[in-house]
Amino acid sequence: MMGIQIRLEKFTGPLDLLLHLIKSQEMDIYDIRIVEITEQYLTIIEQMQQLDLDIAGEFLLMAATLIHIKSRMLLPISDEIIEEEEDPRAELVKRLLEYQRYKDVAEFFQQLPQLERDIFVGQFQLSDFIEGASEENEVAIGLYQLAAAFHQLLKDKPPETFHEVVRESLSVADYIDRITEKLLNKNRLSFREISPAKFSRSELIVTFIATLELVKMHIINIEQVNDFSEIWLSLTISPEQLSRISPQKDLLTYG
Amino acid sequence: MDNLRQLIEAFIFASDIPLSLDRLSVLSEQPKALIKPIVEQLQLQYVAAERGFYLAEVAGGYQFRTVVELAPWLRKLSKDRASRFSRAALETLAIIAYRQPATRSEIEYLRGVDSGGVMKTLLDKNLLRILGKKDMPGRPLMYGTSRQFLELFGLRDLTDLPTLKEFTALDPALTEADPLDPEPVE
Amino acid sequence: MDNLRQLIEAFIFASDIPLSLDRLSVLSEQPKALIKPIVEQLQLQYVAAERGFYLAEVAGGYQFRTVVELAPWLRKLSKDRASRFSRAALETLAIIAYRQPATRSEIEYLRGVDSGGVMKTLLDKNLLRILGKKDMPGRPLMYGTSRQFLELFGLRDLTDLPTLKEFTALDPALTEADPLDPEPVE
Repeated sequence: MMGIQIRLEKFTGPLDLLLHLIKSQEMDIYDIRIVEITEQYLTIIEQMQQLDLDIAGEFLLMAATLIHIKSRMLLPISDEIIEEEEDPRAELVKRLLEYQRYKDVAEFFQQLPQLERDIFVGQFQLSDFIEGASEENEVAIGLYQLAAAFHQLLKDKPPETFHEVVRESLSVADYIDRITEKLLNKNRLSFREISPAKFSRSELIVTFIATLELVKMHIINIEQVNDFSEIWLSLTISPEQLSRISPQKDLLTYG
Repeated sequence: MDNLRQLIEAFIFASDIPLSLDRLSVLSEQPKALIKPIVEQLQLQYVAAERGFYLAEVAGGYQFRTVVELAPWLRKLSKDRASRFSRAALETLAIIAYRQPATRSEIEYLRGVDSGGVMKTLLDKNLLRILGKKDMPGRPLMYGTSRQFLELFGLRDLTDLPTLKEFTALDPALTEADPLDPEPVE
Repeated sequence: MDNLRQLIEAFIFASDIPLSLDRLSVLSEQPKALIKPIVEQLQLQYVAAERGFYLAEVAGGYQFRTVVELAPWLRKLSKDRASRFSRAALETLAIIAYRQPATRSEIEYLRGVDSGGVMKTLLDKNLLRILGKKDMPGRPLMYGTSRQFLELFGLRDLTDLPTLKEFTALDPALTEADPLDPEPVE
């Protein structure tokens, strides 16, 4: 072995590793000794048997590139095509130089005074001191934030049959009955309790609409402490009143 | 001594909670006896120079605060920030952008909370528009995004919205969690 | 006049983002021509008085920031010291800062590695933003740096960055960012 002990994690990618080898062997980047460097590169790759596969794939791709360049360098150059024939290393050299440049920029960024590492701004919170200035936590938004928000919502609750929200077979009125019945036995129920996991999406929706209708009819109260936290339902009227109110259900526009 | 004054000032400025003399002493590695007069001097300086903020003594510590008289002006700071939204507004806008035409109940289903207030705010800001009534029981209103929405996000049209596929491609771990690939509706 | 100075100072102090002259003008209901000299005077005052913070011009606006010399001390205030960036993240930022608008495949070609994860982290930290879609087959998303990127490194704008030329010790011929001919090797 050549006594090169290298940990691949130290490198951000194959170009980084290659640059390191070229420098440590004191090679001229414009005249890379391709046979030597390929050999070293492959030795290092072999040492990493237990690499993260994704990373390994990229390092292996570079190995293949090196071997390809090496074989092209070894081919006898035919006279006819010599004019068009570029140095097989040219593309690699260009990429290395280009990469080196951004590596330098990255190092420059590293040295710049960074906010919250070297430099700090005031932590004054306007809303803490001035009434009327308080607002929900605001987020700066762009396209990414928009897409991310939608993605998150879908992840939380994938809606397949979104457009046929209310099936005729499910009656909001029926669900209103079910919910109030449950609430008669227990004063306070979470939305989760009235919509068991086995519910289909349509059933969930109808339950939700029924809940909203009940709120509108001032039969129940719903409360939620935080966004996305549990929604609690409680009766606002007595059971006796409830029986008198039920005819109102007929006014519902749902089936 | 002057450098210590500078350091104390910076500590108080950069801290998110009021700093007590004890804490300032620990942070600056200087005895409290040295720090106390400096803090008092700072308090006087800010008031005397009629700066926009002053060094307040609160909750057993010190903290810079804006002067009380300016409150009516400062309140304006939290308004009219076109590119800043509450989480609720962002979510609602996101659903409508990707799902339009969308009804209020569809939006509320996805968000899991009442969204009437947020939708009204977005309508007031002209970011949403009403597309008509949906052909279903109750004839609910259908909402879509407006021209101002496109302008705000620098989009030529709705097809410029990142598709979820492109979005999840950034994070391979998420791809499997999401079987959907809804292209934005035009 | 002095009151306006006080108001400007309070606005800048109380805002969580740098305030531009335009914004200050709207907030204070005074012409920019009146505000500019006040801001400049404030900048001088803070430096001259050797305060713990100064009025920095950053990301197209003005913001109070602690003086850089105090960094080693102030770091004691911050709880998570892990707010440092990985080399992968800095490389990706470097490429996007200089080549924007840049597509993911361009970035990956230049870095030689998959960069989706890093880019997502940078997007989540609001250091990058999506600029739209590129007019080419597949319409890939284009990325650029954000205002927060400027704030992170205390830059007034992108022209504050050294030119790439200044980094090219290796090859004086490579002065400008070359157009990338080949699409990434995948």
